[in-house]
Amino acid sequence: MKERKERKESKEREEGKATGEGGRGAARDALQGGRDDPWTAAWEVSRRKAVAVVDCRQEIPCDPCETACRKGAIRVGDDVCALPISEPETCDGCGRCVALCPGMAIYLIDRSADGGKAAVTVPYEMGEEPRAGMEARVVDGEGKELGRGKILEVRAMGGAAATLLVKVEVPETWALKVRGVRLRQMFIEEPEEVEGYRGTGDCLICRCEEIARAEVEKAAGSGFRSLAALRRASRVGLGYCQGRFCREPLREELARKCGRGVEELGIGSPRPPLRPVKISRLGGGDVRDTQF
Amino acid sequence: MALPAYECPMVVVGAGPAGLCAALEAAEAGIRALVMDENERGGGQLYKQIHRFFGSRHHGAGKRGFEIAAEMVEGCERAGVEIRLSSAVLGCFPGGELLVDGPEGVYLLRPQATVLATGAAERCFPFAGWTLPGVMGAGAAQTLLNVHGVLPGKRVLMVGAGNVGLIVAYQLLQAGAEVAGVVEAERGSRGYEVHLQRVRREGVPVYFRHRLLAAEGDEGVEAALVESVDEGRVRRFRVDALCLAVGLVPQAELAAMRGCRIAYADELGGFLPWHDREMRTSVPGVYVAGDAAGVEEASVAMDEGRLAAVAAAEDLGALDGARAAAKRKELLARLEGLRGGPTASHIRRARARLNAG
Amino acid sequence: MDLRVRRHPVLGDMGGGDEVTIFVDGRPLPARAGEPIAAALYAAGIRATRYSRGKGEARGPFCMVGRCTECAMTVDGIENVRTCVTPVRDGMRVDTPGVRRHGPARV
Amino acid sequence: MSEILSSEVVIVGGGVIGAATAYFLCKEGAEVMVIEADDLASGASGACDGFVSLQTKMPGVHLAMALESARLFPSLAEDLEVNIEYNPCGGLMLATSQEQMKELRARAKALKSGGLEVEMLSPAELKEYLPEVGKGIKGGSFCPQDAQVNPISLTLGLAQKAQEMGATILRGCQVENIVVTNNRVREVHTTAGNIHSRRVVCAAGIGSNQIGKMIIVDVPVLPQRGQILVTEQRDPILKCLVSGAEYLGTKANIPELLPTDEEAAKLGLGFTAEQTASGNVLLGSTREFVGFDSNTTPEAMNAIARNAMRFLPWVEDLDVIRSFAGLRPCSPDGLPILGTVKGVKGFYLATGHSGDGVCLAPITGKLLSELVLDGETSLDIEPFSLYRFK
Repeated sequence: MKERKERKESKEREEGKATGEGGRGAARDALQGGRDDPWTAAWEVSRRKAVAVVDCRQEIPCDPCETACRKGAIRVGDDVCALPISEPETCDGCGRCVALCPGMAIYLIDRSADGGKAAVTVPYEMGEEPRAGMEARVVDGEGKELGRGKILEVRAMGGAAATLLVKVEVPETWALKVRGVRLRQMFIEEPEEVEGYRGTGDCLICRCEEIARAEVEKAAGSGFRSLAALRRASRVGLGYCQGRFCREPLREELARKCGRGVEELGIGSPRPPLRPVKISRLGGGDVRDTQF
Repeated sequence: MALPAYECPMVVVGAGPAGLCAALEAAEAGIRALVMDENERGGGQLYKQIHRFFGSRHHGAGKRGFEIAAEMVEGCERAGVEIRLSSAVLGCFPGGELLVDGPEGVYLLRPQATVLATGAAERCFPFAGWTLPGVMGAGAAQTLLNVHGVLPGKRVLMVGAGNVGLIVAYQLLQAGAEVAGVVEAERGSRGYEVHLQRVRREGVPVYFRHRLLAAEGDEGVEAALVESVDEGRVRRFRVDALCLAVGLVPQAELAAMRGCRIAYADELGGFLPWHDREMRTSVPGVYVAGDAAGVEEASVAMDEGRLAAVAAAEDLGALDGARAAAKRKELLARLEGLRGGPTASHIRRARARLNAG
Repeated sequence: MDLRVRRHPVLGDMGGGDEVTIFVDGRPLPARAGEPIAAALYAAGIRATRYSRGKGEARGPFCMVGRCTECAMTVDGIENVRTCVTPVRDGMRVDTPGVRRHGPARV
Repeated sequence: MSEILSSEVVIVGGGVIGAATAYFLCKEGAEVMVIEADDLASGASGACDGFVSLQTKMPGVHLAMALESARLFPSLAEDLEVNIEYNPCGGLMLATSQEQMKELRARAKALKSGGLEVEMLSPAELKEYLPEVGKGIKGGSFCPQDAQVNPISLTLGLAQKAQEMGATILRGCQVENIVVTNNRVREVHTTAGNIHSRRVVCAAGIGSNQIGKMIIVDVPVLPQRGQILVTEQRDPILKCLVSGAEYLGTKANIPELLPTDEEAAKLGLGFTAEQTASGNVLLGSTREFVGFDSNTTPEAMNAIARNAMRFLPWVEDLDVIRSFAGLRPCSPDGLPILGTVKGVKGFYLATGHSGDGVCLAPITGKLLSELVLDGETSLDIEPFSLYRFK
């Protein structure tokens, strides 16, 4: 059955159809404007040599792939948000872009070996150490396990705190789907169902003074109109942290209660000191003589 | 004896990307800035970031956060910028003085120009059990993990699938923790797709349209109750840590104390010191940059820091109008580029509103 | 419980060195030199740093940057020391302030 | 068209004086409306310490009034639903020189003859009240009748009780004009509408001058800034109120008790310390005339902290978590301005308490209620008349 699925995907590929989420179709969709589909080209070139596949689909401000490539095979251009364009023919498969892409969204594919196998190189930054010869779980972009693959090679690239490049051998049909290798299987326990949950709906809002939301609501309901007034009425935000953690939720609560916008309530009048300071320090006048 | 007070041309509050870039740019204009930071190390939030950064070559993109921080600190040293660490600015007064608590004692600074690059603070939201040990900000978890080498828990639930939540979830995995899931009330992530993909690749389930109801436990978190918004189904996740990544709030207190006009922009984190495109606040001689001027990316903070320094240098007479204009043009173009993509449309909207008044 | 990270794929060797000893409520606890008290405690699974003044609930580090004050403990006799921004010193005495009265009820 | 409202009595100001006046008027069955421009206790009443201090009062009518007021506190603590944290803890005033001791001794004598219990203590005898005092402390006076209260709770408690008895409280409502015809108050124009009323009490604190102008009366009240430091919460460490003789010196302008240090003199610095029910220690304070600027200043924060260590060296370990400043409504002689005004019937002044507002609120409220409803008071308030200044 697995084989049949792979055959089907292989057929789709030949027909130029999308190969699933994160596949060529998605890239083509993102790359509008009559530019060449780099995936198609990469796919072809990968028959001869290792080549980078740039799976960058969101126009975010980012260009390290361009500077990473010493061959000039990846271009972002003046618009830092533009999607990168790669030239598979120019790519020498060095893997620097794979290591330096902040999104970890570049891979090398190499189909030059025969026998229906492809070597895919993915970036890796997890704790379990990959070594050549090991078996790893191979996953797609959604984290779905495609199966197992043999690690062919592990190398480090990208500065002092390097990223590992893990080359894994997979069936050729997975070549464009593999997005990562996993060495650890997390024990993700299924969360248990809780029947008939009825919370009180109440909780502390001011951690320091231990004042519950209900108390704040009560004070707000009795007409206090500002954060300062609410503080006076309930001591909310007057504790050790000076409201640094309850200010925002309180303002939202009060705004809701008074039917006003948060912005109308204002930021208040913060007073020094912004951090606790010992009397001995605040009152000290002896400062070591320093040059300013 | 009264508080010692020192005159100086320029003080930058905050040694994060915005503050350090402001100091570097000021140094280029010949102004020796004094950078104050309450932390033991310079670099601000970059210091605890271990992932490679987005942005362009001008922002150190492709390098890891802590590497960029180290480079900027080194750059400051080379440029003769003094960074005063473990120095908290306790107040900023209408007269312009800054009250500092540092290793030298408590003293006053009287700068001609002040750049407020105080960054942002983690937003939090109250829920039943949020005071339990083991519930913490995602940023707090990140500090614990990447700076101190301690896991916040063995099994963690992340609340919020924005960039911070996704990045920290990934970093939890890197350090060896299990992430039981990422819970997000919205239909999709506000963060970058690549971050989402990375977390998913490691097998972490991301629960969209789910919200956190409560944390349970006695001496610390033992479980979290999560509800699916659409079905009303409640489930219990057994975890020993709960990280909150529900947004950041600009730290605008110093600006407010100083008397700067405060504006509001939901898209930028809430209240922030009003500023013009050149990063001048409503108070002459006071400038703002980075997350304190509205929460955005580190790369934006860097260019904003430089812009603020250009404005300060120009106002101090250290940079003539033509040179200032040229520098500004380049920086504004760069910022426009950083804010160009579809993920920044809300930022552009808020900025346009802010600039309009 | 041991929550220390010893080797990290990016940060490398994070050092397991427990070079100093602090005394938490009288009991010795190894700690890494220079790390904040709260980190040393957390690493050993000690998450409750104090019991709240009113309800006597357990509280622990929440912001790790010295802002929330939830990690404030009594250090060498001085009350309300923010342990997330105070480094350990050999022989330091750290005491948990407050009295435990109850934890929040299980929902 | 704005709404037409009416009330038997309108009180301008939702501070402790306005709230107390409303409370006592309501107790007598009057119909009361309180108009507050901001919110309850948003002025001086919300930015002060909780001293109910008797030994700082001037012997004579001032002390007599304070003694009457002090007697009312226990019953208020009983009657109000809000916990006003009333604590009859006594108060200690410390001297830093023999000259100050001499002056305190002379004052103690005068206060005693006015009916106040005051006892002089040697440095050794101070130990009973304080674990440790500064090396320069030469002794002090202790008044067991001094007490402490939470001024905000007091204000809110009085207002709430008044409300329960029928008072209306308009928050965020500003007085725009007071209409006087035929020498009588007729109407109060406010941002919430016009209010028909034949009796208006001005309890507007530092806003009293502004209100007075509306009826062409000069009310000589100036804002005087008092800065206070708030420390972290601690288990009880202060058994009673503590102040320094210089506090009294700057308050009552007693030359012998003024601070000698130039900077302290400039700030009007006088030491006060109290620990509130929540455990915070409040350290004060300054007396500065800087207009309506209610910011705290680094100079004062530093001076207060330094001064506090002079008196109680052990406060050095306390963390300051906040500072605040209140603007006290100050009259030229530091005594309240109470009573009617010439030529305008139905207008009453209850202002200018000059830092004694909390202490004198109950008696002020009671006397004003008597004045408004009966036209006469159980205590002679002539010495507090507006016209004493001319």
